[in-house]
Formats: sequence, C-alpha cells, structure tokens
Amino acid sequence: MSSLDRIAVNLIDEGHSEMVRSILSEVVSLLERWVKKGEPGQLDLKSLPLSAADSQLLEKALGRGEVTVSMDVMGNSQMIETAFSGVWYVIHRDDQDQVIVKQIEVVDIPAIIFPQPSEVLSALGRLKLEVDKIHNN
Amino acid sequence: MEVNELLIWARGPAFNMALAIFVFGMLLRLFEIISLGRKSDLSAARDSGLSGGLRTIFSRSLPRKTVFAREPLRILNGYILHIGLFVVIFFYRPHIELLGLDLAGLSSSVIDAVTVITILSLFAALLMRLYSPVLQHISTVGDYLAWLITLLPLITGYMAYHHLMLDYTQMLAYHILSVELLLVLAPFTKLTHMFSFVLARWYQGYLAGRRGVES
Amino acid sequence: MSQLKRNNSQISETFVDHLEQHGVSRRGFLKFCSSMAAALALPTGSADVMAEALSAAKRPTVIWLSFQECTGCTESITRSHTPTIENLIFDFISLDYHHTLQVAAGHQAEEARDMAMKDAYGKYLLIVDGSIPTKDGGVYSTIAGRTNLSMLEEAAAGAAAVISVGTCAAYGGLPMAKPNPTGAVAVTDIVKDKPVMNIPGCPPIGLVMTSAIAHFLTFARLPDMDELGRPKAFYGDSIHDRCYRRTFYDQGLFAKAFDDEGARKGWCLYELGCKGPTTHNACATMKWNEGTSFPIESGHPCLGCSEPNFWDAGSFYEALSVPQGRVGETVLKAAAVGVGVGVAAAALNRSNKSAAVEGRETMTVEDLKKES
Amino acid sequence: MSKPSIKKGIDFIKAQIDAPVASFFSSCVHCGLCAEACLFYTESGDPKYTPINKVEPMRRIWEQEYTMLGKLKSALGLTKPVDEETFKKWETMVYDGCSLCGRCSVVCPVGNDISGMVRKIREGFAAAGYAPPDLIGATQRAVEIGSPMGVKLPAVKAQLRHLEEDTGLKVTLDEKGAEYMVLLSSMEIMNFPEYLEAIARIMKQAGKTWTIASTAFEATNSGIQIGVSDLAKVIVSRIVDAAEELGVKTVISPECGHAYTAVRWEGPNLIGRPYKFEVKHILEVLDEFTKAGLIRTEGMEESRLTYHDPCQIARKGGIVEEPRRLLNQIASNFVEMSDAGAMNWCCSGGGGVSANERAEEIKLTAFNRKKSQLDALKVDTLVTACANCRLTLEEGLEHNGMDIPVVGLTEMVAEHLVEEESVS
Repeated sequence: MSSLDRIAVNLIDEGHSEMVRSILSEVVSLLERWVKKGEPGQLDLKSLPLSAADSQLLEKALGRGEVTVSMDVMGNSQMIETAFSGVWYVIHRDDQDQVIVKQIEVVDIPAIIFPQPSEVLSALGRLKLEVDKIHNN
Repeated sequence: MEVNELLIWARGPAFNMALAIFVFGMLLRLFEIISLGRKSDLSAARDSGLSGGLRTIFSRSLPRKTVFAREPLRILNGYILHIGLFVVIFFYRPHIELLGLDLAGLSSSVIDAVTVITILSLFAALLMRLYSPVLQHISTVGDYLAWLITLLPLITGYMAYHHLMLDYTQMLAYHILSVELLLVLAPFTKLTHMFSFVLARWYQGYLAGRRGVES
Repeated sequence: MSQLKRNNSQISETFVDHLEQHGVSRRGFLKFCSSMAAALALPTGSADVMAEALSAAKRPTVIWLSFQECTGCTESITRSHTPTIENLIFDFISLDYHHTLQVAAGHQAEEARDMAMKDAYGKYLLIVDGSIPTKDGGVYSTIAGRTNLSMLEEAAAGAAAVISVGTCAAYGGLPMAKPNPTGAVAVTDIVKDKPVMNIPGCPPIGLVMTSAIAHFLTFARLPDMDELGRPKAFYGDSIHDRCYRRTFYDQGLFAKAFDDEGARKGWCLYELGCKGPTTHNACATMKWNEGTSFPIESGHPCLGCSEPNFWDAGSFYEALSVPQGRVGETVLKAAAVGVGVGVAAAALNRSNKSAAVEGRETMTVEDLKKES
Repeated sequence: MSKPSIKKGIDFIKAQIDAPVASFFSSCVHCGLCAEACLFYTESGDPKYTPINKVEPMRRIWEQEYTMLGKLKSALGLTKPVDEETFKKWETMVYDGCSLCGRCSVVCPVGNDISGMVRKIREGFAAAGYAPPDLIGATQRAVEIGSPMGVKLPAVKAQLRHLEEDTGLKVTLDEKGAEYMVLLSSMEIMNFPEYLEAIARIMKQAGKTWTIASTAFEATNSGIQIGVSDLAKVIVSRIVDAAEELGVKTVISPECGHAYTAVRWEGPNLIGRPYKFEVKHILEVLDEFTKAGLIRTEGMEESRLTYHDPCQIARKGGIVEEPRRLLNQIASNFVEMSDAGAMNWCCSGGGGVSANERAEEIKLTAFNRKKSQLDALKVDTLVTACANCRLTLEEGLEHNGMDIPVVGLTEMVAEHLVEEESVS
C-alpha cells in the first residue's frame, strides 16, 4: 500500500503468552462467579498491551461459539459467543470503524442486546400505527 | 521539587557537579600520592622492575592458594562483587549509552540477575565485616560508608527497573543521585582504590621485579 | 460543538432528550456508556450506573478559556471530521465560551461568557488550555484588554471544577521553558481552592477529556487522579510499561539510528532518546489518528510531552541515562581545578616531607636509649 | 643528637612516607586477607596482629600530614592522633609481632607492601624510643663492637685457627685482590662453625680465591632489624669499605636472611650509591659453581628431608630454585613443605623477633605454624640456609619436643663435595 508496509514487523509471541495465560485464568474465575453467584463479569482487552500475536493466541484459545450478534448503532458492534457458553467477545466500533471497546463479557447474553421496555412500548405504538396505515389503505 | 524537575536536576546540574568533584578529587589524590616521591633504587637489579610492575598489576587479581584455602568465601565474594559491579556498570545498555562506549551490552534479565547477586554479595561482605574478628578490628566508619554508597545505586537501580515502592521516574532520579553520591565520595573514601590499586600494585611489582621475586 | 451559543432555556434539557433529538437509540447510548466506562477503567457494572446517571443529567455549562497556547489541544479534541460516539458528549454540553470555536466575537463574546458564568455560578465546568503569563502583571497575554491571569481568577471563582487541557495549562508547557520570558505558570499555580484535573499532553488525547466530562456528569466529581492531578485511568502507566516494544528493551535489543537494522526490525528506541520510561500517558494503548498508531509505533521515540518540564529535560534524542549539560567541559574544568589544587597540595606535601627529611637528625646509638 | 621523643618519632615516620606508601594506604579496602597470611595472627588468633593494623600509626600520620582530607578531618577533630599511647600500644605489634617475612605483602589483593611499611614504621618507633631493649642492645653492640652478639675479631681468628688445625685449610684475612669476600653471621661464628669449614672446602675445590675482611666479617645488620637506617648505614659501610679496599669482585652473603636483604638490597640505598662489587648469596654462588662444573657432589642423603625457605632469601630475595637444584643433587628423598618456595611460612624468628627476649612467647606461638607443617611432612632432617632460621627452628623444635636435626645447606653440600687433590 505504502512504503510503510516495507518496514518489517516481527511479531514476537514468546514471553507474552504469559499475558494470555493470565487472561484465561481471569476468565475462568469470572465464569465461576457467574455460575455460583450470578454476577456478570467483564474484562477490558483494549487497555492491555496485547500484541497481535497475543490476540490471535487468545482468540484461538477461546474459540468460536454458535451465536454471533451484529448490531448497527453509531458504528458496528459485534457480540460473539466463544466456544465456552457464557463467555462473549464484545467489540464496539465507532462510525469510523475504529474499535472503541473490546472486552470479554461473562454473562448469558450481553445486556446491550436486550431492548428497553420503553422502546418495546413505543415500538408497539409505532407498529399499531403502521398496521392502521395498511388497513386504511 | 517535583519528580521530573528532580530527575532533570539529577541528570543535568547534579551529575555535572558530582562528576566534577569526582574528577577533581581523584586528581587531587593522585597528586597527593605522586608528590611524596620515591627514591630511585640503587641496588643492582636482578631483573626488570618495569616488567615486574606491569606483571603485578594483573597478577594480583588472582589469589594465592594459601590464603584462598583459608578464606575461600571472602575471596570468592570479592570476585562476585567486583565482577558484578563491572557487569552492571559496563554491560547494561542504558549505562553503555551514558558512558558513550561501544559495547554490545547484555539483556536486561541477565543484568537483573547480576544485580541481585551483587547486592547479595554486598550483604555477605557486610556480614563478614560484622562477624569476622579481624574485620571487626580493622573496620572503620569509612568502610561502612563505602559499603552503603556502593549499595545504594544497586538497590535504587533494581527498584527503579522493577517499579518497586516508588514511581519509576522518582526512583530513577534517586538512582542517579545515589550514583552521584558515590562519585562525590569515592575520592575521599577507600573507593579511591578503584584507581590507586594500579599504583600500589605497580610500586610493589616494581620492587619485586628488580629483586626477581614472585609478586 | 454544533451549537456554540445557546439560550438559557435549553440548559434544562437532559442527555437522553438530547440523544433522542439526535436519533441516537438506547443501545447507542449504552454503547457510549460502555466505551466511557472502559476508557476510565471503571469497575464492572459501571456502564449501567453511568447510563442511569447520564440519562437524567442536565446539560452542563462549560467555559473554555484559551491562554498562552497554540490551539493544538483544541485541534486534537475536535479532530474528527464526522461526529463520533465520543463526540456525543461535546454535542451535549453547553459550550458557552470558546473563542476559537464560537461564532460570536468581541464584546458579544465576552458578554456571553459573563452571562454563562452568572447563570451557572458554582456549577459550571471550566476548561483551560494554555499557560498563564504572570510577569509584569501578566501583560504578555490579554483578551479584550484583560490579562489571562485576572480572567482565570474570575472564572475559577465560580467553577465547580477546572480541567487543564494540555501540558501548557497543566504544567506550564513550552511558554514556561527556560528562560520563561513571560513568567508563565500552570493553572494549579493560580487556582488553589477548586478541584483541578490535568490532562497533559502536547496535545492530549481527546478521549481523556470526553471521559472526564462523562465522569463528572455521572458522579458529580472528577475521576481519580494521581499526585500530578492526572486521571489515573489514563496516566497510571508509563508509555514504556505499555509499549509493545518493551520486550526488545528487556532483551537488550535497541535501534541505534533511525535508519539502522534495529529501527527496521522495530527494536526499542531507548537509545534514540525515548522518554517512554518516565512518561505517563495512554498513547500506547489508545493510540492516535483514529487509532492508527502512536509515535513509537511510527518509529519515533516518545518525547515525554505529557510530563512536567519535558521541554527542559535535555535533548529529545539522547537516552534517558545520558547526562545533560556540557559533560566534557565539566570534566575538563574539574580536571584543570584538580590539577591546580593537586599541584598546590603536591607542593605542600613536598615541602612538608622535605622538612621532615631534612630536619631529621642522624640517629646514633645513644639516641636509641630513652634514658640517655 | 637529641633524646627520643614522640615528635621525633612522628617526624621520622613522616620522612619515611613516600609515594608507594601513600598509594598503599589509598588502596587498602580493609579486606583483612593480610591477616590470613600472617603467622602471628593465624597462630595466636589475635586480630591485633593483622598486618595492616600494625602500620595504623603510619596511616594516621600519612592521612593527617599528606592529605587535604586528613587535614580537614584533623581541623574538625575527626582524626585519631598519634601520641605516646599509640607508640606504647603499637610497639609490640611492630617489633614482637612481625618478623618482616613479607607474606602479607604478597597476598594483598591491591598490592600493598605491608611488611615494607612495617620496616619503615620501625624507624619512627626507634626514634621515639619505643624499640625493644634487646634490639637496642644488639644494635649498640653491632655498632660499637662490630657484631650484635659481641663477637670480636679474635673469636674469628680463633675459628680460623681451628679450621686450619682441623683441615689444613688456611684462610688469609684481608687478602687484597681476592675474588670473593666472605661474610659471616655472628651465629655462624659462635654456633655453626661448620659453615666456615664448608666454605673453605668448597672454595678450594672451585679454585677460587677468597678472603675475610678483619674490619667487616660480620654480615648481620641490626640497624635494619631495629629500623635505624643511619646505624644500618654505619654497619653496611664497613662491608662496602672493606670490599672496595680489598678490590674483591664479589661479596658473599652468608646463610642469613636479613643480612642478605641488608647487603644486597638496602645497602646501596643506605650509602646512597651503587657498589663497585657484586653481592651474592652463598646459595647463588654454590649454584653457579655447580652449573659451571667447578664443584661436583657425590653420594645422596637418604633420609627424608625438607627445605625451609628463609623469607628474606626466597620470598624477598628471589632465591628459590637454587637451593632445590642443589638439594636434588645430594638428596634422594627431598620433599617439599606445603606452601614451599615464595610462599613459605616464616620460622617465626625473623625481623629481630628471635633477638627480642620479650617476644619469646608470641614467637613460640607463631612457631606452631612451622610445627604443623613439619608434623604433616614427617621428615628426618630439616635443611635451611639462614642461621637465624636455624636457631629459631632448633629452639622451636626443642620446645615442642620434636627431634629433627636442622642443617645448613652449604654444609650439606660440602659434605658431599668431591674433593680432588689439587694439582698444585
């Protein structure tokens, strides 16, 4: 793309796998807490100095589950279930497609997915209006 | 003084001041020594004083078997201490930069380990000084002062690197200041031996060389 | 920043109303709260607390004063071309005075400031960028004939909290660099009786300010700060500790020139003068230019721009361990003095010794006996 | 001419301090290793015998007189003065507790010549009036009579007469133009006359001309031991004058350690000019004769024997290989002591200790080092090349009930000498 690409970047993965190990054991304890006490947990990945190799390693370790929720709200968001039920990757991007939040959430379903009662209520109103419109036509 | 100011002061004016005192002091000591003169030896030389002097400057770095057998720990500890200091001073990259040398340097983990070993060796030296009857008898306040000012840069350097107790910037400032304390006091404590040992070994080696005896 | 001059009636609007007006959904709002909570490193669940508090938050009055500065801080904070989620808060706040951004000018602008201060006395947030000249009565920087100093004193008196944006406001910055011709000082040198938060950096990261305002609106106080008045969440770690090149430092692998093998391999920039070890900021994790990179990632050593006195800390391109000042000259001078005093001491020693040698009487056998 | 005084003592020490001494004190790190080399410490366990501690008064004077820092410290009252108390306290460390063996000087990691400094500090102690009475007496006899043991010329003449009667070998006194001038030590004249006979036989065999000077037959130099250079000079001058008067080529220093140091190394410096003749130790001469084929030996000592290196001859004199070459020619069961050669342990009586009655106890304590060395070796005979060592060893062995004869190497060589009828 540009001359910058010619600069060789070596990804060093030894040494930092230590970091991945400690993240994983943190996830274990969060999941334990969720199972025993029902308290949801979060782990912010963005503030950790993870190298690209570390991220890959972590993703590999957690794997992919069955559910992926994609959301378009002021930029794209993705809630990806890992191979371990109750453990989610939550990635929020802004409208520039920059990652603003990248975290692991330990919960049945990330709260942001649920609609608000007030929104459901207003949806009901809007839907009725819509149906009326059709009927009237 | 705010820590960054302290660091700037330590890296700048304080360092220059300390270095100036070090250079001044060491030169003064050198002049004080040399000025006392030495009568030329009129006896017929059996061998060369020059080569004897030069040889002894190096040969004295090795211990005599007979004394080593009596005090192996003290002597080994001396080696560990001196080699340790040498390695951490001259083979740590930031120090190499400071000294403007062209050395490869060692990895931080190696320096880290050597630092710990050197600190332990200093404590071993302290214990020996405190508990050996001979060392008790001949030790002075100056010995403990020299011990302390040698220890401080090692401890502060180690703590700065590992972010122990204080913020890195602050600890780095203290580390540099502790080195400056060492520089300031070195010419006025037994630490002058860092240079004067060459003279001492030379003088004795010269004498021994002329007589054709081992030294 | 769309509306710089609002009338007072709009001040009662809540954040949720504001979002609705702008077509932002509840999920969008939660997403914003998550990002703020993550940025501030708040504990789990804080996003919900924030969402609740912000929903009901009233539009705050914000007064922005610019003193001896370069406008780089404003540039940094308003850098986005299109509104982003981070900018939600800027859109919401009532920025009643910012003389770079406001439409109003001259007396009209000053009146707006006076009015805002009066209306929200004790409640408004005061943001300052730039240092304050104090020499010669502060004449080196004035706005509408008033010195920065008096303007700050007046504005600070009615502020709920003050945020010093940029290294100049936080620590004096480049105007304070030796010999500091204008007698520039930091905000905290003037404002002593209000909570002041420093967001240093030249320029600072925009998100830090956004999150700080969000925090202020949520908890009615500024975030946790370190002893230099910086929010811990962003300035708690040094660049060095969070640097992806740290591993090279530990291995002793350093670039020694900007174009050498080490530089190409992305080795540590310590020896090229990187001040990362003594610099506290979030550059290494938050990055710059829409998250593209940060200086070290682009191959340039950290200058330490968010630290006090970085401007007087010697060469940007000399390693932290390299002493500053004319060391060679110092050594030469000290050596000259050492030689001078040494020669004097030597002369003294020689005369002292020759006195002892010459004054020495020849010993005879009789002299050996004490009772002679 | 003035009475001894503390001030005089300090001034004398001041005059002794030179650049080497200053460099030694500047370099000392108080590591204490010198103690481990000193038999007075190792055998007594008393840390006051740590060699560097023995010269502490000199260090104080150096610091206070010759360093800016010391002067500053003195002004602030931070230095310890050197006073009567100091001299009193250190006298026994400087004389009784040091044989000037020089082991400390060889082991010091920074290269300090500590025994050299003890030699120097004695100048001040003697001048201050703090020298052992026995050494004062010996020095007085050496200067006034010509020998520390009071041996006079008639005694030498008597020995020469005995020699002639016993062996028919005639020694001419004061023979001008002789190649060698032989020196003797008092002890050899009084206690070990075998030495003289051995020399006579060897010289005859080697075909060398030699003589004894009637004005300078005594090799020992009490001035060196007590530490009075002026008197040491008087004593050594006799030898120099006689040797140059007789025009000999070589002066042979006898089997005596400190005599060799006095004549060979200190002498020219005491008189302030190089000699016009050479000085050799008898072992060097014997080694030369053997190498040159001038003398030959026959037969082998079969008893198990070892060689005690006299400090002044080996460690401080550089004569280490010569005695071994000689011994290996005449002994089939020669074994080395531990630390033999340049690191050998002192007999405990050097440096004036054996002449100092007061030091008897510490000397016998220090002798334990030699005792344990010998115990480990189990030899039948002990060979050495210093009359003072020999006497000290004999006394020490007797004290410890050990029955090992001590023999001079020169005599032993003479015993095995192949004596061919001279052609003349």
